[in-house]
Amino acid sequence: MNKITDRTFTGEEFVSHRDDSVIICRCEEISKGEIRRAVYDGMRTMSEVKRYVRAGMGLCQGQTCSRLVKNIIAKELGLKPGEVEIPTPRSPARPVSMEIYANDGMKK
Amino acid sequence: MSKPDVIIVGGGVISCAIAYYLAKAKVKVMVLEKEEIGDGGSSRNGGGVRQSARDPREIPIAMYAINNLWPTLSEELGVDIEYHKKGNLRLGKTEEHLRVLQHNVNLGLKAGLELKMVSSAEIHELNPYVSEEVIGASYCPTDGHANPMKTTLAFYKRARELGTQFITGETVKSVILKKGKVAGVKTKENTYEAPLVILAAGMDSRVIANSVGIDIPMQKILLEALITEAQPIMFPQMLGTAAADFYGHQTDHGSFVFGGSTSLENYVSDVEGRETKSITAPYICRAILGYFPCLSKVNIIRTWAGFIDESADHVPVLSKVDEVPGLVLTCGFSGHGFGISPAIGLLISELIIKDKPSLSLEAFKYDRFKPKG
Amino acid sequence: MLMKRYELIVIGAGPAGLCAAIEAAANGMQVVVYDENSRPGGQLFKQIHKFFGSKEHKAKERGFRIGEKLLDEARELGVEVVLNATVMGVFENKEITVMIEDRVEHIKGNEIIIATGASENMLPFPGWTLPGVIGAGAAQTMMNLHGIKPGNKILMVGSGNVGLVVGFQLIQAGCRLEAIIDASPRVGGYGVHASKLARLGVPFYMSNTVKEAYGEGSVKGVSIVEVDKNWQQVAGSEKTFEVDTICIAVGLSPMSQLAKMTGCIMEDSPAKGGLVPVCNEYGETSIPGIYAAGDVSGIEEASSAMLKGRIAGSAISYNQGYLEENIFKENQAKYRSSLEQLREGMFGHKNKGRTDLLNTEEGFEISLNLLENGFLADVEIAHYPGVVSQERRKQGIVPVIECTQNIPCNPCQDACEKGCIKVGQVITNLPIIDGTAKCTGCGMCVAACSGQAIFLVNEDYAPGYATVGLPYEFRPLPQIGDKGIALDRSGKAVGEAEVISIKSAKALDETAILTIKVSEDLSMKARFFKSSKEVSL
Amino acid sequence: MMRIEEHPILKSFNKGNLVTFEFDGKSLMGYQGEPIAVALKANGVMIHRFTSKHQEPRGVFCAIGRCTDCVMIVDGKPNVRTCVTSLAEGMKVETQYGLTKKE
Repeated sequence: MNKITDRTFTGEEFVSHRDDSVIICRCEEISKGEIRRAVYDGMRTMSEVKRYVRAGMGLCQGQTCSRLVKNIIAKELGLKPGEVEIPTPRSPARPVSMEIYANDGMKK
Repeated sequence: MSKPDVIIVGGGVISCAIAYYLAKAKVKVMVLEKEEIGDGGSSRNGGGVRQSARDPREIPIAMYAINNLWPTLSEELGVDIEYHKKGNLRLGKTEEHLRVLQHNVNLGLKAGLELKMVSSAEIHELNPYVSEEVIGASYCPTDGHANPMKTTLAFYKRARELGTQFITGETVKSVILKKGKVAGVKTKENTYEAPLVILAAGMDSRVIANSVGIDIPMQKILLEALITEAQPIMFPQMLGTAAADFYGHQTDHGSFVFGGSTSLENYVSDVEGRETKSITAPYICRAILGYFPCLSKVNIIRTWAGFIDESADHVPVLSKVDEVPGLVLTCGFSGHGFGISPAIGLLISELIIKDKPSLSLEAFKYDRFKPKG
Repeated sequence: MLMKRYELIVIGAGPAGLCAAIEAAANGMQVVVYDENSRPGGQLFKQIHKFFGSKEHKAKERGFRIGEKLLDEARELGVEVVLNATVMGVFENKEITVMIEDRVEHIKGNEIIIATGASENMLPFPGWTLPGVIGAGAAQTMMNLHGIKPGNKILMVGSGNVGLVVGFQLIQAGCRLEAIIDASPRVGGYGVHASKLARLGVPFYMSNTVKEAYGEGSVKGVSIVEVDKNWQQVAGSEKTFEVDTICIAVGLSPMSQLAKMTGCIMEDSPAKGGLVPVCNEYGETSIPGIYAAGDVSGIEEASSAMLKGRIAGSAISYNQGYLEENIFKENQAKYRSSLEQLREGMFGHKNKGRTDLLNTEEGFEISLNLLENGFLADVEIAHYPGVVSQERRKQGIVPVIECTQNIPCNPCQDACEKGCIKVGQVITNLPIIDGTAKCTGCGMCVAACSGQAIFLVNEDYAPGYATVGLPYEFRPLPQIGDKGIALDRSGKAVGEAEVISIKSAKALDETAILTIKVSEDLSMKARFFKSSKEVSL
Repeated sequence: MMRIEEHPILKSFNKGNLVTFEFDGKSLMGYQGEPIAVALKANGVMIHRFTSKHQEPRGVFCAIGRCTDCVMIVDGKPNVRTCVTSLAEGMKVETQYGLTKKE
């Protein structure tokens, strides 16, 4: 993990693909092209892509698209999917209302 | 690649902003980051772009950023960083709170800030969702918020496009001196040469500065934040409280980002990991619902934790180091560096290029820390 | 904060979690199991097919029954199984937070087992967000848990075991399966599962992928397209199907979010299906006292998950002082060898993902027709040891076992009291028919075969006629005397047929045995019956 | 008819009482305790919501509460996962447009 990576911009042009319009992140409606564009803009990890275009940041917290996003990033960068840094999942594992949280620790 | 003019250690919003303004001025910059871009506080903070309730020393920098940089930043960087200048409400529920707020207002006014106390009725006009329990607030109409993750990555993207060499996965261990002057840095595996090194690596800056005998009194504190599912847009202000029990805002996406502290964060058992604690999110939610009961059914979808680098006097060190020529420190932001990050980027670039930044940074010298008395 | 504490917390009441809990509780530990679902058993409760393996792996039992038994066993042993309980997070010091109804509980465990199972992989294509495109798991949930058809006309994407098994279940539920497609040139799942579908007439389109799903508001149709060796679409090769549902079954990934949340060391392992915690031989992660068992630590069949649960449960019992060392070692050896058995064969660990195998371990040629079309070609049948000579068939009823791949499974051997069927010690071996043993035609082997690959053939029935006994898991059952057509292995009508007997004894466990009378030349062709009363299957 | 009448393996499905619920103002029937999504499916409802950005229709996708595609407004509360929320008598279920009801 955290392999030393020189991210220097090579100056080459962004190339569109035929299937760029296919939605990848269903919750946030982020297309393959948007993810590819983020990678072109320098985003190289799942977290960076997520923070830049919101892929995997919606209601389901990336449960459906993570693997797809990872594969797209890997392909763009010429890496194996396993070489792409992935974000750490955070509690709550499922959506939990503020009210339920707020009551935690309040009553016996 | 030829040798850079400047090496910046750390890949957060401060580093990326400095890199951007230096690169814009045709300075050759290399950024060394141990993890990924914006992995620290830059992507973990609440997004406040405030002038109010800052230390008087910081207020001019915050005002400068808001007057001159934030409004055009999206356009300049080519990425919508979701900046909104819709005011900051600092809420109070008790007379004691109002005294705290009045004190802040007085300090702000003295620094030339547009800031006032507002009544319960005025608050509800600004934000109809606030609980009736809130009896007053301070209001700074020129404060606001932005998306910290996108801001960081936008600075990074633009700096990269302008030729900045970003290297991630490089953990800088020490600064190299040659004939008494900075000559570069050593990482775990490599050596990088440059006559000027900026340490903008949060708490790591202290350890790296130690390698050349410089120490800044600062500590790591783990703070937590959380985000909700998206809601229809309800209110535009940045929020804070006199009790300092929560802060946050609603993002363009509709989700609310809130943070808060339990007062136990100085005593975390694991000083390396950034694991959230099981008691923090409930505490923050109780605080929020105490001011915004209407949010009770809104779902939290993620919580997270991040370290702040708190300096002994809670304002950053923004300074050349006299006895180590070529070393610049930008650290100790104490949890409120994001709002001033564009200005820091610009001012540090000016400090490096012409030795005379647009605003004086004298108050942020590294050698200002003295024992009390 | 004072917290409730258990000796063992198990997260997930699927096969791995329940078995781990049973093992630990049987050794005297105080165990709680949390599951976010309203029904325990994980995927077991959606699995209505009979399992593979041998007796100790609960072979030939249906998944949901195994689930019921495990649950009963766990409850008898005093395991607290808490349902509708969502584990929100795993925190320092082996603390978890659980949401139960509208409250949050903080619980500590001396040890924690994460047994959260797997999640489905997805396949994006234009139109995949339309209502009507669903995961195969969703289809299973709808029809097998909630009794509702996911759609009427369905395309299955993916020919792995999930795609094949769910495809069959869709037909059992009364849906029409238009086709199975897969981008791979060869069927990924068990050949016997594919054959069950092929003989019903379900076409297999290998080297095909979805080009686009279309429809206003919901799926009205789909176009598929061939892909070449480099996975590029071949222009002009499109076909369209009018379907209302597209089921995606393109593999599973470990659901390892909670595991990663603990901060344990993870690895991305293509062989294990994705991101998994690095575990020792007992399933313990890099954080002492936190274990992972089942699919979350590597995708396998449910039978393997049960054993991985047992292994972790027994290791924890030993750690906590509930198990003597010698018994612990004995148990571990037993479970491990049982697990190793399941990992053998064409679909086992070492061959996972291989599509280049040409021969079985015994040296029999693997049917290319099976791999490419989902059914055995007539000319290939005679090569296999489960198929006796015509000479023997002429002498009277005999099982014909169309089992041609090394799959860990042997209930057929146990089913035959007369010793007609032999698999032997290596349970991945192909069954061999001993033609000299006397077959009584009891049909137990037919019902015991989880792959529905055993047929009772009698070429000594009546002049010009033969009978074929075949497994039948559809309702309504035909009646004796019903006339219809015989379908061959590819689902093609090959001739007339008449039902002459129907067995549906309890011991057959809902696999009815239909015996049809066909013209004698069809004895080795006819493999399914379609009543003339039926409009379509 | 989407409900399975006679299943070869599972026989029949033990369902609770038939109850009435409201879907976008229409009165529909479903079994108490079954997921809302199942009751909707039985009534031929495919579209649960329209997305915020592209206003595209969405329905059931994972059916186990993970993907959050099937969310609707239930008794006034948006973003309710209908595939894992039990149906109750008199429930008010509405198609969700973005984050809210249809404007």
